[in-house]
Amino acid sequence: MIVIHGAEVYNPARGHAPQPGDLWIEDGRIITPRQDVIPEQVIDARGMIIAPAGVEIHTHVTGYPLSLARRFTLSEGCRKNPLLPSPEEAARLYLQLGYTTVFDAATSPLYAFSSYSDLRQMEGVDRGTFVLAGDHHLLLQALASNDMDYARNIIAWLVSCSGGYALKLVNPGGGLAWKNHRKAPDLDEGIGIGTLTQRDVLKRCVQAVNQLGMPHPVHIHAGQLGQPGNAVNFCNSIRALESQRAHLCHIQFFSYGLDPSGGYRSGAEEVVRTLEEFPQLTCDVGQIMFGDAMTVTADTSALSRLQQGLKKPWISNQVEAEGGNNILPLKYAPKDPSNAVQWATGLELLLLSPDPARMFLTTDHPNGAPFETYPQVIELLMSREARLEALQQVHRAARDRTGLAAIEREYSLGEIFAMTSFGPARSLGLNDRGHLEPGALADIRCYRKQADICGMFASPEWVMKNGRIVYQNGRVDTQGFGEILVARPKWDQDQLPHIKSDLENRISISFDLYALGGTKMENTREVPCTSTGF
Amino acid sequence: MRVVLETRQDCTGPISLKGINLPALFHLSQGEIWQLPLNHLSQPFVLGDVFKVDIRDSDGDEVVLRGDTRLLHYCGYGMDSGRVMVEGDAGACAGSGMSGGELVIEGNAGDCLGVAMSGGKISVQGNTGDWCGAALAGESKGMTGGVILTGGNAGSNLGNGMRRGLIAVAGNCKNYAGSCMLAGTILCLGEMGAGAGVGMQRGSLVAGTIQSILPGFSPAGLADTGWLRLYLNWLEENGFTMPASWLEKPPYRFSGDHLAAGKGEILAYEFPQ
Amino acid sequence: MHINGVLIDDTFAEAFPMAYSKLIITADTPALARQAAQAAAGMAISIIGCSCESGLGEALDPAETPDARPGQVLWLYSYSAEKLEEQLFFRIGQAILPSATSACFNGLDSPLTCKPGAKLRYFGDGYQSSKLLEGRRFWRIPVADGEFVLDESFGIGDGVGGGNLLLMGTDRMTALKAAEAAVEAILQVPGAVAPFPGGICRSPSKPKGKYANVPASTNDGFCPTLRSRVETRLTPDAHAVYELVIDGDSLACVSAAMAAAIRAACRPGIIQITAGNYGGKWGKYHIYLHQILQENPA
Amino acid sequence: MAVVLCSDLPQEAVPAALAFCQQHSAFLVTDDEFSGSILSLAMKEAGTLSASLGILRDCINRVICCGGDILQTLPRLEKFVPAVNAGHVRFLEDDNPLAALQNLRLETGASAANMASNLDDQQGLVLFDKNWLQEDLHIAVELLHWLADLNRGQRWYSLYAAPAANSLGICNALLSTAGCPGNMHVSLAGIEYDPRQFRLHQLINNGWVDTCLIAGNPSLMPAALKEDLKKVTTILLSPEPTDLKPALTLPVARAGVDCAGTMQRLDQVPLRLQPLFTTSRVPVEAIFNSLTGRAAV
Repeated sequence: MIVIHGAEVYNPARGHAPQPGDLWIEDGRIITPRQDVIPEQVIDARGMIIAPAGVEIHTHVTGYPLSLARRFTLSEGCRKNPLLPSPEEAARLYLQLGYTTVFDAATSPLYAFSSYSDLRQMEGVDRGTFVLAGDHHLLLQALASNDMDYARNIIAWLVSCSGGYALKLVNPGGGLAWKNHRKAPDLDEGIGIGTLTQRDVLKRCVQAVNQLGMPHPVHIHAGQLGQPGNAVNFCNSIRALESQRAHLCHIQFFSYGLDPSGGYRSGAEEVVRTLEEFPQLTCDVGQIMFGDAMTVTADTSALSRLQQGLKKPWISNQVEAEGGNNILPLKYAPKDPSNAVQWATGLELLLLSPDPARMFLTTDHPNGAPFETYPQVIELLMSREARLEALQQVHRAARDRTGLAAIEREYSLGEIFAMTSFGPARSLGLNDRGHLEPGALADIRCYRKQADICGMFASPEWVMKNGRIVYQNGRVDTQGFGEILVARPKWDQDQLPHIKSDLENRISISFDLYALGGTKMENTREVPCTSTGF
Repeated sequence: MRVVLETRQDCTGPISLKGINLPALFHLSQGEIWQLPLNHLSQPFVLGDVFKVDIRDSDGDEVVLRGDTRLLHYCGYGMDSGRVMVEGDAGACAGSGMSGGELVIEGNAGDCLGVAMSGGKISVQGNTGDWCGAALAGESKGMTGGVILTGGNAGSNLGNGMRRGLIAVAGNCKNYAGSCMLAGTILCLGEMGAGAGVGMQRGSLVAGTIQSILPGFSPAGLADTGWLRLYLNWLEENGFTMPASWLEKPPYRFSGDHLAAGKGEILAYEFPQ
Repeated sequence: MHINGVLIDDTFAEAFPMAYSKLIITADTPALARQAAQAAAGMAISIIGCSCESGLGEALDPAETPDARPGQVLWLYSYSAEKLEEQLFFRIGQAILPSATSACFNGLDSPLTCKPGAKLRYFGDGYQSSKLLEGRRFWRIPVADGEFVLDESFGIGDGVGGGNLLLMGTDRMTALKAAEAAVEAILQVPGAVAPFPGGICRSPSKPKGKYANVPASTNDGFCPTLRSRVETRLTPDAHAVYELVIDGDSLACVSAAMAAAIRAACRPGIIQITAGNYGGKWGKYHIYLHQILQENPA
Repeated sequence: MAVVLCSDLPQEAVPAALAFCQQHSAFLVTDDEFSGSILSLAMKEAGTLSASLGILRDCINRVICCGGDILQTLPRLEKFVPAVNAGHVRFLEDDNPLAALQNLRLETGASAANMASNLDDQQGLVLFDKNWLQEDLHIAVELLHWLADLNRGQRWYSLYAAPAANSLGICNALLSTAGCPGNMHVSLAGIEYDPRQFRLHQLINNGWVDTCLIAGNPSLMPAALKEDLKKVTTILLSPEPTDLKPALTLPVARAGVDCAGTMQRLDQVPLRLQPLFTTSRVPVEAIFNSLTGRAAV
């Protein structure tokens, strides 16, 4: 039994204001304070800030695409590249930032074993991965024939056999179009299988996943990523979900207006206004920060467009019956007008969004910036002064073509914790974390109160996982902690021969070896699905 | 001041001098030098375990390495001033990252001599290994300034990715001299191996004889270029003896590599027809 | 003071600070190098008319030039560094670049430099390239007999211009012979230049004149034909005057050259040697003839 | 000490070997450098397009094989790529691959058109193997540049026909655990990567190592390297006897026969192999783990 004494406790489940009081912990969980016993250990936390540990909802730290990306950073001392830490290092670095739950955003089922072997190495944090299926041939085929029962089974089977936690859609149909030398389909354009459109795929997949009762709804990467003027299409995509629950990822890359010059301007207001109509949606922002970045995405259409503009080497790997893995190194420059607008748009989205528990901070690591820049972003959110100073350092397009300069809002600490812990945990369906109510996991971060916001968030005083301090004074202890979180939605075993014959017609690998190949995953925890029937 | 570091008899195995700025030794006492940490692969040592240290007054500032110097790697790593003298063979990566001063190697030098150097002068009386004046592994930019003079032969990938500066070799060099060169000058009085200048964007390769010309290069006739006279004259002043034939007739010029920027040139006095 | 019976006037020459640079022009043969240098020196007679004064220096052996070819030294003087850069650009581009087999190098180490090569390189139309040797950048401009190589930067020195002597003779031929001997003596002094044709000027000038837009006009006091109309500076038996104008890389150099010139010019038939000044109001340096003769013994 | 990971090992061996190297400050190298350092460095410079075999099987109608031995390396090639069977295959063989590739790049426009006639949906595959790369980075870079040129017209994919069972798996596992594909010095202070200094023959000839621990069957090693190995003490952890004469041999289990293991296919798709028999042999990673554990005590 441990008591954390004397701190300012932020419990996002009870609003944004701090509460004084002691926090009691037993067997790795938070309990109601007891009067009748003497605790074994009292942690003196006077002058400290206590909050639930961070929950990362969208990052890229595992799997085959990351191996490809590492090929692009080979040089002496390559291990120190903050963009591409090894999975083991990534887990450490997240712990040092106060995050104890990390979700990798994409696994291609065919390469699922690569992701699993990387996840295994991420000791110290709870982690999981989302399964890519926006271009999965079997799924699209089922959706095209409007056989929703079969589509649900395929989704459930794909997520289970890949060891995933949720379903991810990346510009549905875009990969298929690229393989066939076509431009990526618009929302209401046929994707090349029957009369199926991207709108249909989004709508039906979201419906199917919600019917399966998976803990995290569909994780959506929409169409037209990175194109000036794509905010219109994005808002239409949001409406296409028809008020169903879903998560939209790195929406900064979809929130651009079209400047009369043909370049970027911010479309943040329009996007935020549209999101307000649909309170069941959650988003993460995908903030960019200036400096080196590495594009790691399954969206071949968007990346090939970028690559043709930059004329830089890229690695593009197409996966049979699925999407692709694409890698392109990038650098965001403060004096580049496009990059400056992108940077300001992300901040604008965060600042305009009224509910921090629905719009989360991510950098789409390593696409926008390494996750180690979170403290810097938080500082920009919490201090208008810092924001205006930063605005002076970047191209004036950030002032002229976005509304950032006029925004006066400053996030409070409580809002930051809601944004980085409570919101993502709730969106992920993890009710046991992101707050400090009795029964919650004792995943806690502790900061020493100070004026330097960036410095405070960059170096927590200590971080606790399951009631044990795993990071303190620069030392990380990851041994034996953390589980791989999986969802295993129910699916009809009778459909197996059907799926098997369909799949074997499409791929070059035997069904038995597909995805994890029947490997028993170790050290997993299944988060239950709450299906309410179809 | 003259600091002499002489290896002890019982010294075996490779020793990395990375992390020791040799010119900075002039500001240290004998005891302080003795206590400097050394990297013997990864086991920690101090300098005094491996070297006898002798400090003498002299006219110029000079660090002398002597004894069994064959396995001393990273001699003169990152040096920016002064003079470092290796009385014998040097190991790998000598003079890598140096930005000034002078490094003299009386014997042969190992691989990766002067990798990523940005200034200063390296003179080798014997041969040099592969990747002399080249880029760090995985980087595209090689040496960005300075001079490397070699009395003997050079290995392969001489001046790979070189951006600026001069490498002169009195003997022959192996394959892929000037590969992926960005600019600069490589001069080889003897024979240059195959694949010379592959992927070069700008810059000049000068060879007495060249083994083969890649298809990315096109013949551009005899070239009596003034800059070459300038360089040859400068090299003669720095102790190189030019073959008589070089001064009599102009070299043949090939421009390329057309598969890169194509602004480079190979000047050869003899080449396969 | 008299030397060989020639009266040396106790006066001073008025000299001015000038910026100068030293060019080393090389070519395949000494004649080609000299020709290129001469072309570049063309009409750089007086700063009054062309903002530049120049003169050829010594011919160089291959061992003395940067590219081991025969060379020729050329000195250029102008009144400011900016003007000099303009003249270098103009003269290298117009005269030296077109000269067969030529190359043009800087011959003066100086902390102050100008970069005519940085502009001249555009003659290469994008095909120019450069070489950097020991911190010195050379531009390679493709031309039809190979490449024109020139230094990017040229050193600029603080020189002295306007050192002058006036030789009065009993007749034209006598005065001229003395002047020619004097020029020969001047050119023996390293760094000294006599910019006028053959080093000799027959039209000494004074600043301004009767007409408003004339910067300089004939120095009437020395014109024999004006003897009765103006206040003459001529002695009754003097019938011809030649002026020697000397630029040099230092005051000492100009003084030495002037002293050598006086000694060489003191021949029979020369009556008086004097120097031009404007009352000491214009020039920074005053070179007293008697003083320099003492300082530079024969 | 140097640890050599041979490419018939399953990728599970990698983290164990890495931990062992870290404890002993050892060099870690692989026997197939082409799938590791050389190809990685070349990809960094030129990029590449690749695809899994199912796509190649379905939509490739032209194949270029760089190196004549490719059919020996991949005897079942036509199963994967039917275009080979249909005769739409061209073999590039040359004594001087670099010059041949430069020629190809110079005429890329023409050759791409020849290769893929005029149909828009034509897609090609370039397969290359170790013989063609001939131990050199420049050839690999030139090859990938040529592919990038080809890709400006039609779409051309590429695959490296690795000569051993799991070259690509070892390489990818190293990339994700260590951040670099072999040629590294692993110590508690961190990992130092240098594909030039830390090649096995350099390590031996420069006197950086005195012992080599070879894990797996070193059949892929060039003869010259085997000669070099005679200069140092060798310890072999191999499933079968080899022509090396090591100071010590420990027989180990073979993935897919005595133990489970993950190997990667030509297109880097991971395959889980299950054991056929139950034997007393232990997998390599178990040996590494116990060696690491013992030293810790």
